[in-house]
Amino acid sequence: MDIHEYQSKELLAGFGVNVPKGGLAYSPEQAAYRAREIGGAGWVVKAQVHSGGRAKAGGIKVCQDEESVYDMADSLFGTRLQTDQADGKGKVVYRIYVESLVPIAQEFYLGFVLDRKTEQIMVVASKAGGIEIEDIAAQQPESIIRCSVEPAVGMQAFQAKEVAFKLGIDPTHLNEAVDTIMASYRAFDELDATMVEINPLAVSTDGSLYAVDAKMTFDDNALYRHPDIAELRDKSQEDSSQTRATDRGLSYVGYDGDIACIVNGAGLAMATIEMLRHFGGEPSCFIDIGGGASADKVAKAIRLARRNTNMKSLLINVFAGINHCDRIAEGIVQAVEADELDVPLIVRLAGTRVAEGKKILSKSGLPLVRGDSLEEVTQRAVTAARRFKSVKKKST
Amino acid sequence: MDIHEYQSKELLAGFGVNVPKGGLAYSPEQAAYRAREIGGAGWVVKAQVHSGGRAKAGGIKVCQDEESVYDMADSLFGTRLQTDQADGKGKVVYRIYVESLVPIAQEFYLGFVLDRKTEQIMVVASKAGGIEIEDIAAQQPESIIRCSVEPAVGMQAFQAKEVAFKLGIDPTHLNEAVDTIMASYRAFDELDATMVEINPLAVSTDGSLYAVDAKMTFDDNALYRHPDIAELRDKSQEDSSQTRATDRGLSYVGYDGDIACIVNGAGLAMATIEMLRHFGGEPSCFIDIGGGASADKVAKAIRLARRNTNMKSLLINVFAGINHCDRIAEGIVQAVEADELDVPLIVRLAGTRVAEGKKILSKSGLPLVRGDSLEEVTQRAVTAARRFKSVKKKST
Amino acid sequence: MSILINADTPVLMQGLGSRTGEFHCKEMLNYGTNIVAGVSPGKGGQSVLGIPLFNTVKDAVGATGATASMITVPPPTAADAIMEAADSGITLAVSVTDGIPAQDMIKVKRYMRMYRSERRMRLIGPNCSGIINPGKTMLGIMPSAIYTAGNVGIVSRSGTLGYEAALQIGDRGFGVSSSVGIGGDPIVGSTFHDILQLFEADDDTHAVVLIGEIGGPQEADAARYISESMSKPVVAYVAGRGTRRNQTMGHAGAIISAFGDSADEKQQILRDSGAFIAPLPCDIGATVVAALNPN
Amino acid sequence: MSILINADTPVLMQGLGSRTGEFHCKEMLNYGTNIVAGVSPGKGGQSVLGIPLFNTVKDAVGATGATASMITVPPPTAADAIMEAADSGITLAVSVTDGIPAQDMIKVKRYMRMYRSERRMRLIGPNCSGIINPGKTMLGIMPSAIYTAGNVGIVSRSGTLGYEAALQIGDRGFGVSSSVGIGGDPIVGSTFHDILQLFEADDDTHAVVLIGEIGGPQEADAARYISESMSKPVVAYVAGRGTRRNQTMGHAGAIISAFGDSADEKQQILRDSGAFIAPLPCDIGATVVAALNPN
Repeated sequence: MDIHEYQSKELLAGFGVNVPKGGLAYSPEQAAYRAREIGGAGWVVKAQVHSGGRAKAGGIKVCQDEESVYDMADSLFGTRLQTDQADGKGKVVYRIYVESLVPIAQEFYLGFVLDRKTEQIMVVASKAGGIEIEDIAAQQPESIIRCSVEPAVGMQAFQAKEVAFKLGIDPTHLNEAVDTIMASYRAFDELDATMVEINPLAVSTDGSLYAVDAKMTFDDNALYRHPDIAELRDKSQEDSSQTRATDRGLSYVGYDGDIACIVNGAGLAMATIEMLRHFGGEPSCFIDIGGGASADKVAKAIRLARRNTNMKSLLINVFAGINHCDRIAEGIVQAVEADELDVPLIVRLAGTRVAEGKKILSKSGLPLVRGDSLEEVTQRAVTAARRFKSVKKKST
Repeated sequence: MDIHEYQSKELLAGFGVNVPKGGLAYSPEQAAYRAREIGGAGWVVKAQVHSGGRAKAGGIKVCQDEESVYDMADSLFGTRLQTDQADGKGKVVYRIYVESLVPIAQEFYLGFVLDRKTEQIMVVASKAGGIEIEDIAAQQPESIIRCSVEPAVGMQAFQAKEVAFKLGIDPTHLNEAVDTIMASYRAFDELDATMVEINPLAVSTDGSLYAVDAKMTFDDNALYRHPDIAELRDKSQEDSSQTRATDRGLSYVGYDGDIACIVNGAGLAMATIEMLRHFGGEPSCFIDIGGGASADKVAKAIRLARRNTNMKSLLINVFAGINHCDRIAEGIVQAVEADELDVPLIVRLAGTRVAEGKKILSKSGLPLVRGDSLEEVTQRAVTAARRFKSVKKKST
Repeated sequence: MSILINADTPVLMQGLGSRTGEFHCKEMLNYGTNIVAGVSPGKGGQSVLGIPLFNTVKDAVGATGATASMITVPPPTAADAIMEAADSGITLAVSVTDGIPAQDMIKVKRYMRMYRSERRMRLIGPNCSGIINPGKTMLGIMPSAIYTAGNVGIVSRSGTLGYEAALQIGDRGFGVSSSVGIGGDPIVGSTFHDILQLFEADDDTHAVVLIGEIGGPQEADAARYISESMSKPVVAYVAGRGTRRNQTMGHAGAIISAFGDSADEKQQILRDSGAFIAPLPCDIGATVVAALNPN
Repeated sequence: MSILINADTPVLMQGLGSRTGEFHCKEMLNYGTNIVAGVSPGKGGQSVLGIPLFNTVKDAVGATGATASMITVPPPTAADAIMEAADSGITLAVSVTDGIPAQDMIKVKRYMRMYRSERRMRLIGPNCSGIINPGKTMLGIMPSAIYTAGNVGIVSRSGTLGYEAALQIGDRGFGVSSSVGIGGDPIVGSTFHDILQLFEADDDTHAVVLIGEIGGPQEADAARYISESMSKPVVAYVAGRGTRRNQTMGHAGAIISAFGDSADEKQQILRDSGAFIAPLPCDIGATVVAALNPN
């Protein structure tokens, strides 16, 4: 789960990371008020969206007076920020963070991720702070400092010290830097984060160390033990179909094509996409019903898929292990009988209780295309979508 | 460092251990008031002293009305409680804990210590709760359950569950028992304890689990990171010479004999005691000046030794490594010149700067017996004490 | 033979006290798995489906001699259940639970390493479909009916793609020696490398199907083993080609990390190791046939 | 030879930036120890007593090739300093610091075990007097003048009793090959057992003096090794006879635990192992003479 910059900073500050003074605003008036409250001679107005690359997309601006804070906030609220990292639609700005401007003398990158090779926590740092880690990796790979931390013993002060010295941090800031690195590690560890990124970590011209931007993501599986963090979920930053999916225990990924797909399992989802593309098709969405789905859940997945108005065919491809094909079939019948489909429906059932499932589908008399292999159904889904498109075009 | 029962309970309660309702009192009036405050129909009045075996020594009493709470408290305040475990002088009662009486259905022993063999935390438990673990070990060794916890991963719920099942705790209390065991482990771990003991851990007749008595001791070396625990030190429970020693960076152990000893290092202290006893002597105290002692600290050690009025001879036995014999000698001269000794002084200096040290002693002209070997000086200290005693006897 | 478990292996189930546990137990019993005990704290002395329940794994192992465990407890207690098995003399555990926090699994792996290698438990999963040795036994949650006995080993991170492979192999008249789902989580107990070693040593396995995914170092590690030590043909398919960067595909294991381990790269690494590549997921069966009949 | 360190071993000092560090450095330099570097974070580039200072142990090792470290930093940072040495290619470290929390040392030992045995650092101490190889080199804080070179090895938990042993051996015309103070804390890096193994393999050592104490399992462990594997005579003295139960003697290591490991018991176990027992602390020298001249 992603959270906003201001939330990440608040969490990190709780562990002892030094962050600039700032305040959240839901309106331009509040933004201007925040600037006054914070004081000083300069502020940064920052769109709070769940995406990196906000500066390039115009979501971050330095302002020298309250009026420009107001104007900047006014121009941002409600817009869709089209960052490199967001998908095509961008992210709508509902919250703005106004922050004291830190005059920066030196910028660093500092990040923490799980290294799946060693199963340790990898600390990544670079002198080339302020730009994306991918760009650092592409442009100045030699500047990247890596330090592997064994979670069973935790990060040691000497490791933080080594990172700080390699970054070339001045000895006068050594203790601050060590404290910041150790605190960020503790935040990663204690909050079940999957990523902590401070970029830039900056030394200000008056010689203090600040987390000028910060980003945290969390292990969804561990949210049950961090209810305070689970509460930070901001549904306004999600695709609304994704939100609905999550709320129904489904997993949803949106695409730009026209074939809606309902599958079970991430592996089968990936394989199905690949097959669709192989046959020249493109999905509109993927909905994963997971394991042990009820008929009701399947029906919900179908209703969710239909929200996408681009859909030209609906493919249901379930290889049941702990799922039961009869329940899947019941769900299909339930959803389609309640609300007739106007696009072709292609169904493949395999695995547990497949005979029972097929019988239910046959008995229902629903108009649907069936297939027994992955190849068959994906090809048929692509063909059906193409045909439906041309029929529609003719009819209009 | 030891703390009182009520303090241990407060700490353990902070980790989630269930303790009976109670309140501290410094006077009989306050004790009676506490009983009223707590309410109910029965209370336990408990002398708060740093020693086990309080019940046998009359320090714990069940009272059925406020008047007997008052009377019991009145009879305890200011007395010296002579427990099995305290040294000869007993411990003075300055604080009394009044606690709600828990009607006990079942009692268990639960303890946590560092196992030096495996360097893991050993959980020790027994169905034979309510008596000392030494007595359990002697009388019902087969009842003792051991569970070793690897500190790098911490105690796991399944381990606590195994202990609970082995104790025969009823499944209805399983979760409570697991929580109590896990909480006590966390307290041990997070507070740098060297011992946590809940005895008895009791199931009350109304079916709740309570830590009816609790005891914690802490790693002195780690107190610097637990200032809140360091503050719990109760000097009234220490030998006053020991308190003075600690406050001066010295280590003090009191004995019942008449030869005061100043040494450096625990090993040399033990060897010196053994030699004194071998020659028929008995120490009055041992003061360890540690490493790198200043002349001033040595002088303080001598003044501390002289507080013991039983002293018949004073032995200074220093084998200097990081100590300097010249500083030791200066300290001796400083202390004895300021305040003449009326008992024989026996000095052995060896190791770093021994020549310089001996020169200072010679030049001082102080009346002292010298020796170069451990054997010589201990024998001379014993002889001198014996002679001093007989001279004194004659002169009186 | 076949790998990891045979028809006689005495199996216990942690979590048999629950509905899910009971369901899987029934499926496995129907397939012939030798389930001798269940563990359900507080229900010791009771029984489910005729299987006696115990309070702790140690009690169950002591009373029944179980050596393998099927663990179906929910995420918050799953890590503890795995560690309990590891501490109680179980030599093989399958954890099917989906949704165990990554840090719990890191702890579990550290915990298991405390034991000397000769008494260290082997863990399959979590978030996996388990093990099936067709016609013999099953310690898993797969649709057993699709498996026919034969000489092709299957090892897959994805459960469903493992089934897909078994179906395609069966459709072409071949069968499966053992199929192992190792699970899709970032931290798993056993890797491709571990299972390939077992297949290499198993006389009943003549070829192996490996089904990889984007993300993680496992496929590269497997490729090294294949090129250095495998004498048997390996057929490989890697799922997730064309997946958007930083886009989870339903489970945390399928994230393309910042340091580049895409499906295309993995496919190339496996090809270089000498594996037969199934270019599309529907090609697995045909590639197996080609690998077994090189000319 | 002699054990652990020789005159050429390049030594660095962690904590050389402090007064204590400088004092010990001077003593060791005077004795001939080959000190090549100091570590003092933030003072990299400066020097003390002509010894260059570095910010990190890795920097110092990289620039000077140091393989041993003398660690004299205060208790709150001592554990970190030991782990830094272990991570930086140091093969032998001596920690003299008194007052390190027991849990810190537990963590240090877990940390050191993460490295493969061939690159795992050996730690002597903490709270120990270190190592002296008379006439050659010293990595410790002992009064070097009392040591004469010879063929008796000394290993002691107590610092002062190690000196006492050296003095008594010298007084009887014998000398010391190596003397090692392993420290009095409950958790130490190297045990009697570890050092006895080194003495057993050292040609220059003909007999070993072992000075134990009440508390802890080390003496029993040593006794097992002596009876099973030592060919050289061992002279043993155990301090703390007649000590009151649960009475600390100035450091945490000297507590008689609830499970009975008194000095008398230890003396008996060592006697049973075949060691020559010095009944009193003043008998160590005479017992060495007897052990070396059995008839």
